Amino acid sequence: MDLAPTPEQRAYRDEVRALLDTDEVRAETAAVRTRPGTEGGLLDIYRRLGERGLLAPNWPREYGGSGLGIAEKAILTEELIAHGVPDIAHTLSVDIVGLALLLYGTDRQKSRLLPPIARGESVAGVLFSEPEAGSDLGALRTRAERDGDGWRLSGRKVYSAKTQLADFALCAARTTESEVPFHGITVFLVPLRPPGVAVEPLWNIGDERFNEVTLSGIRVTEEDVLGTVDDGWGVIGEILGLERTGIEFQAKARRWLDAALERTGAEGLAPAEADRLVALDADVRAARLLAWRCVDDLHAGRSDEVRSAMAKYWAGETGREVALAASGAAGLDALLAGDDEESLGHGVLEAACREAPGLTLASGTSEVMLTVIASAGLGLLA
Amino acid sequence: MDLAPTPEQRAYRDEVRALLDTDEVRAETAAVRTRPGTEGGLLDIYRRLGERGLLAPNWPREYGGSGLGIAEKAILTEELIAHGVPDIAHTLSVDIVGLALLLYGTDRQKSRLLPPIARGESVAGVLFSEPEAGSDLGALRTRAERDGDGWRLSGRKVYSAKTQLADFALCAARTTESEVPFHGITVFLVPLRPPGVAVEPLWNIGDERFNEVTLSGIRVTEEDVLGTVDDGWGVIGEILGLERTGIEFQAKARRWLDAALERTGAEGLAPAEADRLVALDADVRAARLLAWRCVDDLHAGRSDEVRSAMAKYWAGETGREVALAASGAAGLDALLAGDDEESLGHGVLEAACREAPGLTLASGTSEVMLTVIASAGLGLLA
Amino acid sequence: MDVTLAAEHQELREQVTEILGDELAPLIRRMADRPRHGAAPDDAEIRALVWQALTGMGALGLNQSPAPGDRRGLRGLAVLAERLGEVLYQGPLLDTVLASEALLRCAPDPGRERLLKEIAEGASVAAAVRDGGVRPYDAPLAAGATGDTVGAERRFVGFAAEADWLLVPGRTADGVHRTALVRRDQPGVHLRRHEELGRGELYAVRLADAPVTFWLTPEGDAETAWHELIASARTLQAAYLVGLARGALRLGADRLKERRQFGGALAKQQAPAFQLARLATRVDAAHLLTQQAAWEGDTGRDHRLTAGQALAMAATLAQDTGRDVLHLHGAHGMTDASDAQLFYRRATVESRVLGSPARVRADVMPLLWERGPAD
Amino acid sequence: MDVTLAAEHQELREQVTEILGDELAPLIRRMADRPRHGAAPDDAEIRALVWQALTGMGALGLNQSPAPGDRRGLRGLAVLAERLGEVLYQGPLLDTVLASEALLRCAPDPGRERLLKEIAEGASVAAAVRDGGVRPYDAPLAAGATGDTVGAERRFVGFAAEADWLLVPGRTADGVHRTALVRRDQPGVHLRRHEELGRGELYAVRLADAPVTFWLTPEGDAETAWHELIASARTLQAAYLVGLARGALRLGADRLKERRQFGGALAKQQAPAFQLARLATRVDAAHLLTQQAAWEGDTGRDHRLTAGQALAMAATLAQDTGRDVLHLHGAHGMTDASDAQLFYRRATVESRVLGSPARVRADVMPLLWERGPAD
Repeated sequence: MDLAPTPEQRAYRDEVRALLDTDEVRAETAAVRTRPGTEGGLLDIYRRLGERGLLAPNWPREYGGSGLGIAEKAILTEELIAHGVPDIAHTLSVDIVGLALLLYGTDRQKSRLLPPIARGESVAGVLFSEPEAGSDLGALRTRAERDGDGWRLSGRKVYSAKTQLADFALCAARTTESEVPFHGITVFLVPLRPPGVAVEPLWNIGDERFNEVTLSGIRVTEEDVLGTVDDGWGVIGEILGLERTGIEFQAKARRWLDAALERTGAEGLAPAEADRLVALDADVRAARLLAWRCVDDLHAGRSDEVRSAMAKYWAGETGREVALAASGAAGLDALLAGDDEESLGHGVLEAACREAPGLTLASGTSEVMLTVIASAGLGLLA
Repeated sequence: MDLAPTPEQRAYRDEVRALLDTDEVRAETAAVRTRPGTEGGLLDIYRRLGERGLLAPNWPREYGGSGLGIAEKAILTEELIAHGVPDIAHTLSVDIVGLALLLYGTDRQKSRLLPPIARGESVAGVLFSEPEAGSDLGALRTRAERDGDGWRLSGRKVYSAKTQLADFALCAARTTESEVPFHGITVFLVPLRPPGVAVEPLWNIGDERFNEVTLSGIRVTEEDVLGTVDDGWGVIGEILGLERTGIEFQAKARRWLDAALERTGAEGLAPAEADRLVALDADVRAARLLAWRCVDDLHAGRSDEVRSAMAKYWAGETGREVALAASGAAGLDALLAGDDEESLGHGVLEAACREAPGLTLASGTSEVMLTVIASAGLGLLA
Repeated sequence: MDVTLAAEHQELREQVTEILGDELAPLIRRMADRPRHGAAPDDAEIRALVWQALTGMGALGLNQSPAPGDRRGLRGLAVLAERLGEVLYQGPLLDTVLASEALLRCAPDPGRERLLKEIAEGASVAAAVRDGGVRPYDAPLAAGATGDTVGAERRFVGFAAEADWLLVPGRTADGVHRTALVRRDQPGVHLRRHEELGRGELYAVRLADAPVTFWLTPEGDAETAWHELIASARTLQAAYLVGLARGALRLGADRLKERRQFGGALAKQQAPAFQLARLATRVDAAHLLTQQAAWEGDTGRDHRLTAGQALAMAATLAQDTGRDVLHLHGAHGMTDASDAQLFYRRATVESRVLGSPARVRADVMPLLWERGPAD
Repeated sequence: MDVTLAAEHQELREQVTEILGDELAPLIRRMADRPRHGAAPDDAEIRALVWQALTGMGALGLNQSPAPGDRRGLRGLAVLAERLGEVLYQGPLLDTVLASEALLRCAPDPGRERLLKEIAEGASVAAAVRDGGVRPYDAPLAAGATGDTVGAERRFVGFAAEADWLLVPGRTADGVHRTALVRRDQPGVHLRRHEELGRGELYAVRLADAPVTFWLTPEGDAETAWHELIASARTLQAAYLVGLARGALRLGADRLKERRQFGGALAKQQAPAFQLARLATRVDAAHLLTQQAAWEGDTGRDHRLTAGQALAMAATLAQDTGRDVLHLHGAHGMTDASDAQLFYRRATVESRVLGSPARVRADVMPLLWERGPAD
C-alpha cells in the first residue's frame, strides 16, 4: 500500500484540474447546475478536454487517447465529479462503450467510432434495459430478425441516458431463441439517427433525462455486430464487470459530503449530525480505497468480481446515505434547487438527493452485488 | 387509547412493588446478581409472591391465582424485571406451562400441577428444542414408543432452563411418523425426577444455565398427555402464540436503559451517545406499546399473529441494541460483572450484554417473526 | 392501560379513509406537485374539493370541541393526519388546526372567538414558523411602533399563497415572545415560492409592516404554552409522517408482488420481504408512540418529550421507507410517472420541515433525564 | 496510488498465518479465557509458545528496524494485528510494540537502547493507560519527590500480571505530561484482576511509590508525540478488531453452511447470506482504512484523523459482527462450547478499551474540518 500518486498521475490530475478550474468551465458547469432537470446539448467542457487528449486518457493515441493507464481514467472521473461536471456522458461513451469497442471492436469499428468520442464531439449510449428486464438481461424481448446478410431490430428499450444526443448505442437483442436464457443474445452497434428509431423522454427525478428508445425494424449488418453473434451475454458481463469499480459513486459521495462540510462547522451542527458526518467521511474514504483497489486490480490485469461487487455496493450505499445525511445536516436550505435564488452551491445537495437513489441501482443493483459477494465470496446461496 | 392504568391495575402494581421493594427481597436479588453465571435453588421471592396470590394473578383462585386479568400478569412480569428479579422461572412456569395447562389440561392435571407453581414452591420446564430442531419443531427426533397403555420417551432435549429444579416439564415428542412434518407430535407432561431422566448443565454466556435433558425410555401414560395425541403442533403453536407479547423483552430493555440513564447525565456522555439513548428510549417506549397492544388483544379475546410477531421482533431487537448501547455509553465500568468489587449496580449492564443475545432468539427468532409479518401481514413470500 | 384506538377514533379513521378513498387518492397524491416537465396539473378544483370534504366532516373543529376528556383533540387529529400522510395530502390543514390550538390557549375574547369560528367554517392558516430551526418562537420578529403591524422573514412556509391567514410567532429584539395573526392578502405580505426538492408549495414569506389582526397571548405561562404548542405540531407532523411511511410501504409491497426478476416474483425473495416487514413494524411502533404523545397532550400531561421522540422516529422512518421503496421500484420508480419518487421526495422534505431528527432529539434531550417513572 | 499490500507485507501475513495456523488457532482462541464453570484451562504453555513464536519471527522488532520508507513499521504491525484478531489472540503484544514506539520517539540514550533490546528479545510491556477515556495521557499521575518513583491508578490494563514492564503515561498535578516505565515485579505495584464480560486478563493497577526504571521524554513536541502514539495505538487496535470481525465472519459463514432449518440449508437463505455479505464488505472497508492510517503513520503524515476513524469503524464492525454471528448460531452459540459467544464477548470488550466509537470520533472530529483535500 502506497497511497501517494505516481508523478505521472499527479501531473495528469493537475492538468485536468487546471482545465476544470478555468472560468469558462466553471461558468458552463454553473449554468448546467442552475437548470435542474433540464439538459442542453453536448458540453463544451468535453470538447476542451478532448482537444488536449484528456478525455480518454487510457485509449491508444491512434483513437484519440493519450496512451495512459486505467488510473488516469479513474482520476478523470474523480475530477469531473469533484468539479460538478455531469459525468454520465463520459461514463457511457468513454468508460463503457469505449471499453467495449477497445475489447471487442474491429479495427474498422474502432477507427470510425472512437475518435469523435475522444474529441468530445460525439457521445454513445447503451440500450440494455427493457421494461421487463432491468438487472435481468435473460428476460430481454428485443428481437433481431434475420434479413438477408443482416438483421432487423425491433423492441423497446428504456431508461437510457444521453440517447437523445448520441450517434449510436450498444444494443442488446435476441438473435436466437434458446432454452438457456443467456444464450442467443447479440450486442449491436446501432445508429440512433435513422428513421425506425424513436427517442422519447422519460422524465425522472434526476438531472439526466432517461429515454425510451423504440426500434421499429431498423436494419443492421455484420459490420454492426460487436463481438460474436449470440455471445452478447459474455460481452456485456465482461464490460460491466470491468467498468464496475465504484469510482464514480465514491467521487459523488465525496463531493456531497465536502459540500456539507464546507457549509457547516462542527459547531453549527446537531452533535449527533456532526458525529454522523465523521463516520460517513470514514465510509467515503473506505469507498475510495475499495474503488482504487479495483483500479489496481485492472492495472495489474487481475479482475476480481467479489472485490468489484464490494466496491460498487459500498460506494453506492454510502453515496446514497451521504446525500441524505449531508443534506439533512446542512438544514432546509440544502433542499433548495439550483434555480432557487437562495440555493446552496447551485443546489448541489438538492441535486444529490435526486441523484442518490440511482446509486444503488446503476451499474448493478445492491442486491445483485450482495449476491455476488455472498456466493462467489462466501460460498453461500449455493 | 388510554394509557392510564385502571384502578385495579394500579393497585396490583403497587402491591407487587411494595413487596419487591422490601429489604429481604432486595437482599436476595442482590445476592443473585453478584453471583453471575451461578444459580441456586428456587427463589424465596417467588414464595413470598405466591403466599399473597400475586405470582399467578390471572389464574383462577381454585388453582392458586387471584382471578385477575392478563394485564396483571403483564404487570407482574414488568415489575419482576424492573426489580432485577430473575424472571425465567416465572415465564416458564406461570406464563407458558401454566397457560398450557389452563387451556389444554384436564381438571386432574390442573389441580395437581398448578397450585404448587402458584405458591412459588415448584417450577416447570419446557422440553421442545433439540440439537437439530431449534425454531423448527418439524425436525423433532424425540420418540414416544407405544408401551401398553402408555409410551416410552427417548430423546435428547437441549437449551432448557430451570429443568434442574423443575418437577415436570412440557415435552414434545413424535408419537406417529408422518409425511407431514407437523403431524404426529404429542405434548407430554413429563416428570423430571425419576430415573430415566438425566439433566446435565450446558453452561452458557447467560446467568441462567441451560440443560441437556436425556430421556431414556421414561414411561408416560394417557394421564400425562396434554391436549390430543398427535396434535401437539397445534398445542405448541397456540401456547407460544398467546405467550408472545414481547412484554418481558421490553421490560428488560427498559431496565437496562434506565440503568444507563441513572448512571450518566446527558453531559457525561459523548453527544452522539446521548442522542442514541434518546432514540433508544423512544424505541423502548414503542416496544412497550406494541407489547401492551398484544395484552389488550388477549384481554379482548383477539389474537393477532402479526401484531404478536411485531411486538416480539421489535422488543427483542430493541432490547439487544439497548444492552450494547447502554453499556457502551456508560463506559468500561459497565462491563464489570456483579462479582467485581467496583461493578455498577451489581453488574446490571454486564449481565445485560450476556442476556441480550437471547432476546432475538427466545420465543421465536427475529427471522421467524419477520417471516410472519412479511407473509401474513404483507402478503409476501407466498 | 388501553393501547387500542378508541371507538370514536376508529370511526373517524374510517370516515377519513372513505373521504380520501381509492378514487380520489391517486389525485390527492399528485396535489401540489409541480413537475419540472410538462404542464403543472390544474388541481385547484380537487384541492378545493378535498378541503371542503375535510371541513365538512368537521376536521377543523376536532380540537375546537373535542370529545369529553380530550383537552386538545390531538388523538383524533393524529388519526386524521396519519391518513392524510398516507395519501400524500398537501395543504394547510395541520397548520390551521395548530392555529386553533394557539387561539384556544389564549383568554376568551371576541376577536379570538370570531377567528375560531372562521376557521371552523373553512378558513385556512399557514404557520409561518418554518425556518429550519426547532424553536420557531425564537425567530426574530419586529412589532411596529404602534403595535398593529409586524415585520418578519420566514421560509419554507407551506401553502402561504393560498391560506387566508398567516400565523407568525417570534421574539422581538427586546426578548419578548409574540405571535401575530396576519391576513395573507394584506399589503406588506410578500411571498416567493421556493424551488425545492419537494416541488411543492413552500414559500419564503416577508412581512414588512404587515397589519396584524390579532396578537395571540396565551393564558398562563407563555413559554410553556409555546413549548406545548410545538409539541402538538410535532405530534401531528409525526402522525403525518407515519401515514406517509405506511403509504409508501403499501406501494412497495404492491410493487414486489407485481415485479418478476430472474425468473421469480420479487415478493418471494427473503431479503426485500424482510426489509418491508421491518419497516411495517417500525410503522406500527411510530404510530403507537405518536398516539401516546397525543394522549398525553389530550389528558393534560407534559407531551413534549414523547412528541419530540415520536417526530424523530417517524421522520427517520418516513425517510428510510421512501428511500427503500424507491429502490425496490428500480429505475421505473425514478420516473415522473411513478409515485415512488413522489413519496421519496415528500418524505425527504416533510421529515425535516420541523427540524432534522437529531435536532429534535437534542431539543427534548434534557427532558429524558428529568422524566419520572412510567405508570 | 497503490492500495494493494506490498509484497513484504503479504509475506508477513503468510508467515503469521502459518504460525497461528489451523492447529494452534482453536487453542489460541481460548487463551486467557477463564470460563465461569469448570477449571480454567492451564494455557501457560501455549501462551509461552505463541509468544516465543511471535518473538522468533521478529514481531517485536517490526517497528524497531522497519523496512526502508516505513518510519514506524505500522503497516507490518497492522497486518500482524489483524491476524492476531482473527484468531482472538490475547496477550501483551500490541502494548509491547507501542512501548517500543514510545521509546523510539525519545532521544537516544543508553537506558532506552537497553530497553529496546530487551523488548526485541522478548520482554513484554503492559500499557497502563486504559481508563476508559480516549486521552489516557491526561490521567492523573504523581511523580515521587525524588523523581524516581511514581504513583497512579489505572484500570482495564491487559495482562498486567504477566508483563515484564508497565508503561504508565499521565499528567502530574502541575499539568506536565510524563510517562514512566516500571518493572512489574517491583514493590509498590499492586494488581487486582477484574471480573468482567470478557473473562480475560484485565487488571486494576495501583502504583504506590513504585520505582521508575525510565522516564520517557519524547524528542520534539511532547504533546504531538503522545497524540501520534495514540493514533498508532488506535491503528493497531483497529487492525486487531478488523481481524476479529473477519474471524467471526468466517465462523458465521461456516455455521450457515452446516446448519439446516425448515428443510433447507441456512446458507441458501437470502437474508442471512446478504447480512454476511454486508459484513464482509465492511471488513474489507475497515481493513483498507486501517492500512491507510498505518501508511500515513509510516510516511510521516498526520495519521490521527484516519486512525480515529478506522478504530471507530472497526470497533462498530467487530461489535456488529460478533452480535450477528452469535445470533446466526442460535442457542448453541451461547453455550460455553461455542466460539460464537467468545467472539461476541471479546468484540464487546475490545471495541471499547480505547474508548467507545462515538468518543473516539468526537476526539478526532475537529481534524475533519481542518483537513486539506486528498491527493
